[in-house]
Amino acid sequence: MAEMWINMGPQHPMTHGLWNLRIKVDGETIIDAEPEVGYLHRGIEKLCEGKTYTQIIPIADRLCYGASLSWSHLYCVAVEDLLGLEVLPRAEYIRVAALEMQRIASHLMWLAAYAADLGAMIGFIYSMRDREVFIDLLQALSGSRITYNFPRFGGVAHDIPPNFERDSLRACDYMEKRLKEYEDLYEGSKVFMLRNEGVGLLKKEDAMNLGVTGPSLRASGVRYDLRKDMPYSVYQELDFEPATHKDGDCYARFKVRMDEMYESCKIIRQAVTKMPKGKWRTLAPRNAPEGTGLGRVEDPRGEGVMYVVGDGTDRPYRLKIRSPIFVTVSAAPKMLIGYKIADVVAIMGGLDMCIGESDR
Amino acid sequence: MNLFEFCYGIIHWLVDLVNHLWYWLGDHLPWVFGDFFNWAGDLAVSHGNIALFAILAEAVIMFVIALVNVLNFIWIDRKWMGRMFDFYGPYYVGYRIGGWLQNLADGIKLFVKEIITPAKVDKLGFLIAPVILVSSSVLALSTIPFSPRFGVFTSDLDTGVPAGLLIAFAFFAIAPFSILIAGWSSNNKYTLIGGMRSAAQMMSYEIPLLLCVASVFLLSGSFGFLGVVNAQHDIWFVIPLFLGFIVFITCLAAEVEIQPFDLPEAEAELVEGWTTEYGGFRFGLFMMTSYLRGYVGGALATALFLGGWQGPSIIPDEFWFLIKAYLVFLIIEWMRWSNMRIRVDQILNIGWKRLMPLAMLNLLIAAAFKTMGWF
Amino acid sequence: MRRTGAQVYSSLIAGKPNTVLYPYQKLDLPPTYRGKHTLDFKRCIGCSNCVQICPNDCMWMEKLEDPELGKIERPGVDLGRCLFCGFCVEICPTVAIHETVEFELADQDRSKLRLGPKELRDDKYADTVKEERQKRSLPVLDLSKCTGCEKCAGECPEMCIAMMPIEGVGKQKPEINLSKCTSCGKCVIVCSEKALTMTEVHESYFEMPEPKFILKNCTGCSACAKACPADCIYMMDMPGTEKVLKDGKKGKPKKRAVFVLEKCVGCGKCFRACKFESIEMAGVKR
Amino acid sequence: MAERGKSTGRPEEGLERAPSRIGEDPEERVIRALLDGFPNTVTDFKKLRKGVLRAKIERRELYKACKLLKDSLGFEHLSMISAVEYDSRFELVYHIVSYQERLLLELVTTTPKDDPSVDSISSIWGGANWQERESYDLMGIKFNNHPKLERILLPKDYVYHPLRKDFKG
Repeated sequence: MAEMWINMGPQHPMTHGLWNLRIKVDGETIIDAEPEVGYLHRGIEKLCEGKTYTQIIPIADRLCYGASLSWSHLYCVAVEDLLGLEVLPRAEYIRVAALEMQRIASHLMWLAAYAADLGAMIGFIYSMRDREVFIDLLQALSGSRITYNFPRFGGVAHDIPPNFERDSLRACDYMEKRLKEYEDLYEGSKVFMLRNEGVGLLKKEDAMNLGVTGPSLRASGVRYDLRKDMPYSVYQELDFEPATHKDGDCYARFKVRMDEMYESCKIIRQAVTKMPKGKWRTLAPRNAPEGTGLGRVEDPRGEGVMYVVGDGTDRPYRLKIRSPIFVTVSAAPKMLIGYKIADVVAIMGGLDMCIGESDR
Repeated sequence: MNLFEFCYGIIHWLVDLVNHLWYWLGDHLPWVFGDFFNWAGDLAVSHGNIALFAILAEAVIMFVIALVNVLNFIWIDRKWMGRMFDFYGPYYVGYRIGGWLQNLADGIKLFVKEIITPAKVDKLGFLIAPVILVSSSVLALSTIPFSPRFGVFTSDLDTGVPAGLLIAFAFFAIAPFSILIAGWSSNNKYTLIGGMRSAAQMMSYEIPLLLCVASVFLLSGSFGFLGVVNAQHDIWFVIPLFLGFIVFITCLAAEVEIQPFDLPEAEAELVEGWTTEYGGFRFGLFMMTSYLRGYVGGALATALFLGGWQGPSIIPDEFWFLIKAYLVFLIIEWMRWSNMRIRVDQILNIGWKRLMPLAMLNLLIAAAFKTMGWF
Repeated sequence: MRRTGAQVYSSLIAGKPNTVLYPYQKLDLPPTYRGKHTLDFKRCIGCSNCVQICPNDCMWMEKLEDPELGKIERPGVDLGRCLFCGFCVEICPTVAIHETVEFELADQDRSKLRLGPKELRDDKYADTVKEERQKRSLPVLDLSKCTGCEKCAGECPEMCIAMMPIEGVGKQKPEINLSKCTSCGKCVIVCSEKALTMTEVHESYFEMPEPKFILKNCTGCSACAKACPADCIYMMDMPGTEKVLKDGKKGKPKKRAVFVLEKCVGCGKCFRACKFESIEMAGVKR
Repeated sequence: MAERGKSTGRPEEGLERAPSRIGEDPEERVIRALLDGFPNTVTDFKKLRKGVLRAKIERRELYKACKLLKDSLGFEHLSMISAVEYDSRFELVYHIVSYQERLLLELVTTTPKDDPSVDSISSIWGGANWQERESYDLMGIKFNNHPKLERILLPKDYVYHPLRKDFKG
């Protein structure tokens, strides 16, 4: 077969959103690739310049449908840095518990999409079902299913509901049991291993150079987790290990995310049992001083950074959002070239694409 | 009494009813066309004519049964999937019969959709590909009898289509041709890749499939359904040829293009593969055909390895045959819903490097059994 | 192998469908769920804080004539644009607006999603909700009754009441530092004019802009006092500013607005009502 | 499978952190190295909190400074490039991270409004490529020697740079 360019996207089952991957194939082998993003650009950075600081929290939720809590939390971290506001200790623990629940929910959604990409409908259904457990917990906590609007400057919106500790401990036990079953389901499947091992290799140097962050970076053998290495919130008081793997292929990325879910269960357990008593919300200032604030957290997809410039009014002068997926996608050609068309879904699925945050 | 005799009797009775008119006309209008009416009546009642119409009636009956079976298959597939995935499956349409009418509703929906022919397709190929696919599958169906009495026969002593299994496999193997036509004529890169993959895959899986069938032929000494099934009177071939059965089921899954081997329509990377450009009822035909082929495959596996219609006579033979075919289908579906899709180079590796030697080994085992004189 | 067997058993034989048969089985929603809004007309003071905080501009104020409450202003919600963020509930100073667990709001007609205040009205709902925001009893000043006698300031054990002179009027008014107040109620008991009353006030999490009064621009038109939803602006005579009329008699003295900022909800209505730029509010749009 | 199950959450062999190349106090070392290399152009050094530094640099020395940071100071990761518009200048803020030392350096450079251009650093950090394209797209800052300076989020034929303050709707 002759060489040809194929547009995978903007409407394609592989894309999980609205972006376009142009690949040049020779037969079934990829010889060139070129991602194109921007189909979902909503101008959130410009939009935020016209809203007050409080009003941006629900908008920051809309950055990513899979992990909205991480983004509103990131925004609150950035603005707290700008305001110089201390967060209440109880609120920090509630935040950490909620964030890790969000991380598990996000990873389960990734697992669902990944399984569906590889053709296993059963993985999709099982993961989405188990995600529901954590979505229900977050719904009881914040009052909404997907876009929580939960963190506030210096605290959180609500106290934990009654029985929350019991329910979250139960959910963690259930999740660990289910994770073992997933490992049986995926790693016990010869087909899964055939599709994943040695596919989409990303070397350590390339991963660091191309700005790949989060689970994909840790799968390439770099042990760097912002929760551990630049702790923000109360992560330094909790006991956990960032998951790493040295291979840098699709299986490593899968494994890192699975291990992260175990670690998240551990963190949730510690957070809900160690939670101190006290207030969970304070009066937040209306106007921010002149200056800059930087928030930098470990999003489920990588390193999320927000940079807020305040000018003394109640609206931010400039809000810059660093999306981990936006940078990770630019490294896609490095992973794709040399593999087959069928590997595109495994490689791009393994990166956990979320176009809402990438295009902003 | 077999199905032919039954149809023959009914046609004969109908012809007799009508012939009263011809002979009455011949009696009362002798001066105009008397001879002609008498001749027409004699022709209608002749053996050849009635036999022809009886065979047509048989074909219609078998076709209707097959279509009802396809509806059943889709329903079973969905319910089975729901059982495995812990949800209900079809539920509301036909609530009292377990959602069975959902497939009919889907069919009606597909039927009333607009039939779109994209502007830049090759019109002839685009139109003819579904026709070839459906007709070849239905023809393969016509050769399969449900019991020694229920099938498409040509006389009351007949044993079905001569060398029926060979013909069934011949029709079964036409499909890649039509898929290649569909993929090429749709003028789309995805369909083209899908068609090419389909051709490569079917070509490489046809050989182990037929080698397994050859081992059965070797043991039974017959090419026809009745001969093969009667040879399994004492022991089903699945026991001596267990290896062959496994290889056969695997190849069947690849032939029918279901989950671990559904590369030609791989949803995630090729959108819908070679069916991407087909919409509405044409897509419905493709979907129905895939289940039809699943049914044919299940029936073939039943006849070849599972003793056909043989079983304790608590229930009629025909139902034994259907139950076994459904079981084979369920096994295939189990593979389908719990497996992932395999890559194109790996599928060819498995076909040529694993299944082919296993099929050869199976043939060797069959030959050994035959040489020992056990069969 | 045993685990696999147990999984096959639990999935295929013992497993129950997880589906919620939605229209027939209802979802189990937590009480914090954010759905359709309700509005308690009696609690609502029409301050329009909810309209200002709304990130999507989906609320508006509507003037109505109520048989019980007279001429009032109440908010309406366009559910077609609503984000269900819940800020309107959180900012409401009198906890009049709530979000219920009702989420089946879809309609064929877009205009039916615009719910005016009358459609939102549900005066009973607010009493059934357990508020998360804590209440405090605080002394609230009615300046029209106050004589400036300093008794309350002397009685307060926390020293949180300070008597501040009102410029141009020649009177004093008590200013209460609410953050230090312990709700002991001694100032209320000691007040002979009953100008101070204990009122339940809900905790607020939002810092609101405060009006800044500029005396030299004030003409005493009392537009701000009429606009204020929380009754915290009082018009007081300024002695010594009377104009001498032609017949030598003294006319009416000039008035000025006096703010009791403890009651202010920061809505900015006075700022918008003032045509003479004698009220400034930072960060509020006109 | 069982062995793989055991490795849950534990770092693999050989992944241990390499010994520090720079010295005892990495922040001091970074400051000294930058000040030694660029004595006149690097100004306003400030330690914001533990592990976070801020410095200002003139734009003509930006490429060399980044080269130094990457090659000899071990800053492997470019986190973010943000462009901020002020009344009289554009500010480009580079957040650069050292994985080994757990340092974050906020490198601020300014360009005048009439000539918004700096040297591209996408040849040093590959991750800068798309971020520079984004800054060009939304803020209109030109990056010299960029391999493919095109619009990335907005359509190719768009003429405005929407994050500038003078852009209205």
